[in-house]
Amino acid sequence: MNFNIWLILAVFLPIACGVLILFFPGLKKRNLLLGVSFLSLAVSMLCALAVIAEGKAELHLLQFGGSLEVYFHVDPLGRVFAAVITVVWLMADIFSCEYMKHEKEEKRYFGFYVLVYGVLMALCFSGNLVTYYMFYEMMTLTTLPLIMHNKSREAIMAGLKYLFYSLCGAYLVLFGIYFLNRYAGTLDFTAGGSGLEAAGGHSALMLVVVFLMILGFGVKAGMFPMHAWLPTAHPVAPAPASAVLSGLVVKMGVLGIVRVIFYVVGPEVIRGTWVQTAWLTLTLITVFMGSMLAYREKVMKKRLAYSTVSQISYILFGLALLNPEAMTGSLLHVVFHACVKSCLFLSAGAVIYKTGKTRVDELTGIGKEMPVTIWCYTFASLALVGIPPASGFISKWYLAGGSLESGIPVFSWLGPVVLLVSALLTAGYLLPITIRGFLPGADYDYEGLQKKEPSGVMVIPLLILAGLSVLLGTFPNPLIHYLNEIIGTLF
Amino acid sequence: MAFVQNVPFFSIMLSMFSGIVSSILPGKAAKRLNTAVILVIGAASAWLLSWLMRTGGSFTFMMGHFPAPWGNEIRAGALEAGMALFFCVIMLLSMLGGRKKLFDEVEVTKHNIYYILTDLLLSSLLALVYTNDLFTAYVFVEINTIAACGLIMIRQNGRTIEAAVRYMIMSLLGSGLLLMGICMLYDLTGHLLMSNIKESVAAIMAAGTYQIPLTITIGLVTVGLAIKSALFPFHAWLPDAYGYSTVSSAAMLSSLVSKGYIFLLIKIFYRVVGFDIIVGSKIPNVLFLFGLSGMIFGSISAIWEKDIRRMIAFSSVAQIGYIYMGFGLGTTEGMVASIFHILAHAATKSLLFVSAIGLTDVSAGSRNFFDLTGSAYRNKVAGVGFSVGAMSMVGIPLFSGFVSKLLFAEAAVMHPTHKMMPTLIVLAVSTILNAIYFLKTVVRIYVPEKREVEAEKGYFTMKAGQQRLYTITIILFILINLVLGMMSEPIIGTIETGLIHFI
Amino acid sequence: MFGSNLLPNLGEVVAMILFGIGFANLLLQKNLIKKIIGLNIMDTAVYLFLAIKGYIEGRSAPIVVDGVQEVEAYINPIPSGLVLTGIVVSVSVTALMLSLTVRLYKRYHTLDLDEISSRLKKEGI
Amino acid sequence: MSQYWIVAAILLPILGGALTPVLPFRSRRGMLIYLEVLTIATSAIVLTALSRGTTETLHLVYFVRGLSISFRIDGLAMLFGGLVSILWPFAMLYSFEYMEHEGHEKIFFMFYSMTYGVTLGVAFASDMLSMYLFYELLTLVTVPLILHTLVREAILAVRQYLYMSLGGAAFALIAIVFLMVYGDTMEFTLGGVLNPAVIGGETNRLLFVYLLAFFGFGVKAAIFPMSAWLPQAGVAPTPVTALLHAVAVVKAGVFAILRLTYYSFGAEFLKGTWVQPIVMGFAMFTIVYGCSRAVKEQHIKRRLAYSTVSNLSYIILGASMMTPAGMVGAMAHMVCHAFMKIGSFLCAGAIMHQTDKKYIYELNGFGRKMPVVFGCFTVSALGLMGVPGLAGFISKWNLAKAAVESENVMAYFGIGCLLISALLTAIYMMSIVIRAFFPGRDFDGRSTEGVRDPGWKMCFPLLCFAAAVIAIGLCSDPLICFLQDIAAGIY
Repeated sequence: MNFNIWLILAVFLPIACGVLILFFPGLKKRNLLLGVSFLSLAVSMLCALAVIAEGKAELHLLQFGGSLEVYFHVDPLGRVFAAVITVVWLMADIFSCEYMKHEKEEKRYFGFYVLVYGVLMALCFSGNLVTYYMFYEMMTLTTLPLIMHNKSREAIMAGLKYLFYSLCGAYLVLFGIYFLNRYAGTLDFTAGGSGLEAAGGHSALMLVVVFLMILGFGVKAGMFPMHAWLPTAHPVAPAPASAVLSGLVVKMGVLGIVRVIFYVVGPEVIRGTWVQTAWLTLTLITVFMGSMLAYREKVMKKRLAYSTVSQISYILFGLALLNPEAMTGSLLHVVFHACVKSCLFLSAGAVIYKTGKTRVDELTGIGKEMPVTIWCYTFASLALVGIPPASGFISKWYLAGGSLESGIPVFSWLGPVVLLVSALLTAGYLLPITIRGFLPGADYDYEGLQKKEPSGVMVIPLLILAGLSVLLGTFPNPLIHYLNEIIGTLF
Repeated sequence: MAFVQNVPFFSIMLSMFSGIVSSILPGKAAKRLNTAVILVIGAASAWLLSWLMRTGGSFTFMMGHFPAPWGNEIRAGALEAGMALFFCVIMLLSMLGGRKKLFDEVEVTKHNIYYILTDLLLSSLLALVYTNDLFTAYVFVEINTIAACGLIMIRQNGRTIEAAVRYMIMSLLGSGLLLMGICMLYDLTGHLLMSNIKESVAAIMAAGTYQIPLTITIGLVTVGLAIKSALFPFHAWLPDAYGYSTVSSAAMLSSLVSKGYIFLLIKIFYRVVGFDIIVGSKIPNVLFLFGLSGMIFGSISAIWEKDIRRMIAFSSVAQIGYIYMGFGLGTTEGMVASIFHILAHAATKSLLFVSAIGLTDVSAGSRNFFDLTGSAYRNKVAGVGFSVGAMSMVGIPLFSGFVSKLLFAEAAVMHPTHKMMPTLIVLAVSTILNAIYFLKTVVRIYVPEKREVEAEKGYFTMKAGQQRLYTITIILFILINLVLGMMSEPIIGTIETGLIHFI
Repeated sequence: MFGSNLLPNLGEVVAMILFGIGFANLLLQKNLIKKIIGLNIMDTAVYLFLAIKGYIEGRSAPIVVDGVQEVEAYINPIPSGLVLTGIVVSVSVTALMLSLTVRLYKRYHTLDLDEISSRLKKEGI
Repeated sequence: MSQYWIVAAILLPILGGALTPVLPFRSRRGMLIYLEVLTIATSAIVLTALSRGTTETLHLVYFVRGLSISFRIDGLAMLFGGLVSILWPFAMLYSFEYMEHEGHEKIFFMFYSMTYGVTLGVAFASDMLSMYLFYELLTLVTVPLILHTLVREAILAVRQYLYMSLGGAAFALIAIVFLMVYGDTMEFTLGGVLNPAVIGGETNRLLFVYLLAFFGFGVKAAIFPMSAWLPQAGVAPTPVTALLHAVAVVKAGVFAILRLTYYSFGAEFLKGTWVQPIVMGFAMFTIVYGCSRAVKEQHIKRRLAYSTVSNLSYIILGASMMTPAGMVGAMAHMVCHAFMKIGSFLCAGAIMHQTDKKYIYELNGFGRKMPVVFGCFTVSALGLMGVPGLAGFISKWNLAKAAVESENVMAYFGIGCLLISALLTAIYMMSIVIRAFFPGRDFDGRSTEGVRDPGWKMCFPLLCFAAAVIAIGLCSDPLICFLQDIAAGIY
């Protein structure tokens, strides 16, 4: 087995550092803490980048019993996810250096923050389902402290809710893994799936199993029947945490589904079966319902969380269509949504950090007070709504196109409709903040207004993320090409 | 004819005469005589048993000069000899164990009477075991009854006398039925000697005449003996009789008297009527039902009982149920199991009675279940004895009760018909019930009582040194239990050979 | 044919009826004395039964008066022997019962057994 | 030769224990040393005997019907005996510190070490009757241990335990007799001893008898209708609860069921008959029932006891699949659960010993004060939840694998039950952990003043067990292979 040091470091260095930060009694002084955490994060990110750059690498780490094995394997898809994560994670970390001032127990926060990065890397690079599941569980457990960070009662309750929902999902997945272990050729991820030859007469059973797994990962991705935890859990976390949570962590559910459907089971197995239909239905319901709830929500972070619910289901919808174009859309949306949503959350965080205002209707004239922030916010939301040339447009275009050409009855036209409606809703729930922010109306007292622009440490990440969310939409071709290569191997 | 063949006759006579002699002896001498006699007879029966095992088979002993059809006979086989030996051992131990209590409870003038009664009891038991003549059996049944009645009422307070009266009434009903049955048998067959009766009964069966009278006769005899040995529905007299008489009496009554009747019943089954005919007449099924219900109801009433002596008494109702259930199976295995249970139960039950008395003594004489708290610490020997007895009753391996339970179960499993499952289930259930009331008591006596309570209630502690005789008795009892439990193979062998020679 | 068997066995029938009466008395009567009487009736019934069994029409008791004659002259002696033994037994038993009764009566001034036991319960011995 | 060693190992603790109250120890310390040496010596003997395992049978005493008390070392015996002999010295060490203030030490330790011998007897008994003998003895020997505190509920608990246990044994006896009559031999032989020639048309009756015996032994294994005694018995001192009611006694019940199923009646005879669904159904119900009761329970030890109830039924579920794989799964969970549950119980004991707190809601914020204890507790909790990389995952994996391979639809639902109970496990275990580490904002430190970790005598076993849980989780191959050999009848 070729022993790839970078891979090891990328995964285990952050974990080790995180544990050290947690248990090392020193690090009393804030700057020292920030320094250490940032340094360790940076180093591990370099390793990760090295891996990403190198491209192909695999590593059989250890065999813990029977067919159970921790096995890492870097493939293009993993690279994409890893890259996105790395970037956003870095931004959020910089942001939190400032933001976390007004939270307590930063030691724990940063410790886990670094730790989770390692876990996510492991998820991106994991080469078989067992490894994926292992780190998936670990992710659930390690993100928990981030959610429960301020120990308010609701935070703890939200944390428990998160825990139990995610475990519920994880166990559904595990249920599936048990069966795939028997009937699938192998649990290793092979592009296009190894098929279910062994399944023989158990196709009905297999369908149930696959559906359960979709549901299971769907929990993390906030898909309809099991989405309730997301709007509760994400907002209570500190803003940077909720940014990465709803920008990246939820994507791990998506990644899981992709891995199962396109890398183990193979899309052909469920194409045209009731599983696909059910899945599509669920995603569409989620898309619509998520936007509706977001529209009706008054607390800003909650509103963003609901929007996450619906946006992730865009991605899932694209996957469920099981055709290349739609899938391109989905993967694009993965990338874009990561940048956009984290940007939105961060700006919301900035607002809270400066003004302490959480409800939307308090934000009249906020644009006057902190223009840069709100401009970033505006660009990001435009991207999310899908105004060309901002990024969201591209992905939605592919999604719509894919669904139209997929030729699945009803859904082929119902899909785009729903997408459009929810895009309108998105505009409806995001833009008012900008508008009211910059145009507070006549009765706003301009005397009382003072500038509350946050310091550069907070602004720069915002700018970068906002910029990314626009630019990626303007020059998407390299990304699209790369994704097309990946997808080419899957169908 | 070998000299050893005189043993049965002489042992009967010896005990009877010792009884007569004791009437003019003072208490102590009577006591010594009684002990000696029991020892001698026990030794003799052991000798006889060994001889019989060596030579195999059995022999009949003609009394007087009249040959078989007219004269009176004694018959001895391995089973009889073994039974006699066992009865002697148990009786000896019960006497020893209860001796101290006897001195406390019975006034001095009555002591020699007590020993007279014991001797008579022994002789009648031996006669029941050995006799080959039905009417003799009847006479000795009556003697047995009278002696038992005396043993019950020797401790003269209202309770015991009342108990004695109840006992008398029930057993007189029983013996009345028995007598009637015997007379009808005589009427049917014209014989009184078991072997002859058997022949002519076989003839009758072959001829196919007198079916109903025969069944009625068997029924009369069986019911009569069942009443006397306190089979379930006829057990009303038992708790008082066992519960209030002095401990030796209780031990002997529960482990010897009733067993004597049961043994007589077995003899009648095998040697008088013939086992196949018995099974043919549906009598065993009735016994089976009564046995099963006895196993359950005896235990249940024991659970409700708050008086420890009465509790043990009720438990022997349940155990007798076991025995009759074995009869009721109507197979040789069942019979073997029953006979083994006769031994096991006798050993265990007398142990329980004797140790229970030790426990009640140190609890200011109170027999109430709740006053026994911690008594096992006040009288360790009794505590151990009681625990062993309880475990054996519950059927923990290594103790006698387990083996008999195993045998019963095996007999049931080997049983061809539908009796299998009910038996097994009832066995298990009754085990649970036994566990409930016995182990409840064991736990209770091992939960220490507070010092001040003990002081105020006037409890005291009894060291093993202060009660040597008692201690030795208990130890011997326990040993018997263990022997029955762990080396049961030869004993069962003896029983089986004995049953074979019975026919 | 029922009736036909009835008449020749009249004695046995009577014995049985008596036995039943005695049994019932011994079992059911409250009064101890009556119980004892019942007991005696029961025993007597049995003796009657035995006597009838032993009796042979037109023969004399097996007591030698004028020289031993051939067997046909005598009735069957064994039942008579049994009756004698039985009488002895029943006498002794009756005596015992009576003595017990006397004792109980001295203590409790009643012959009702249930009454006595209820009092014992009160005494709580 | 080595079976004589086994006899020695059985007798040594029994006699040595019986001597404890008699021997004139100069100090408590002396007694403790004596006991520990005794225990370790026994374990050493056992392990050496196992290492040069022979399969000859040693007949000790013959009693009725040619039945004998006899011992043999076969696979299952090696497993159970080895397990017990590894755990006992640690628990003994732990109890030294725990029992300091409980009083009646001599009596306690006397019976505690006697139990060791008796348990070994159960393990190494080579036929049904010998096992029955030691099984009964086990019941009796453990009574004083439960009774130890002599409070009223202890007495009630003991009564319930006695009645149920002995009653169950009584039903099991029926099966023993049937085996006497219908089997070739009483000796345990993998694949069953029943003689088809003798059985003839009696199959159904035998099956019924199996059911009786199953529930008879099921009393100690705490199958649903007979599980009530286990939580009641929690009044005993913690070392007893931990070792006996998590390992020795209850595992003896499971062990007996395995013996009954695989070594006496034979899996082939039972597989696919009408008893299998019944047995499996009861196991499944118990799994869920135990967990849900545990969730409702507020008393720490009782909660753990209920969790034991459900975990025991995992094992029985494995056994009830009537396949070698199922047996492997069952045995695997036997081992893993032993370590995890004894670990968590000892932690609970340590908590109660240090803080006198008995209820979950009193545990706020102890995590910081007693890091070692709660660290170990967390490990075993995660293990019980079945987080990958810990022991629990391995056993569940094997169970589920067996279930899938058995291709028995009911077993599929069995997997479902496993996962549901895993979720519930998460609920009732994690709620403790989170309480301890995240006391909530309104928590004031006064209630945890002066609380700290116990001494080494207590901490050492905890750490060892936690380490064992992790070790098994990370490298289970040797164990699983060993178990597979057992199931294949190689030992």
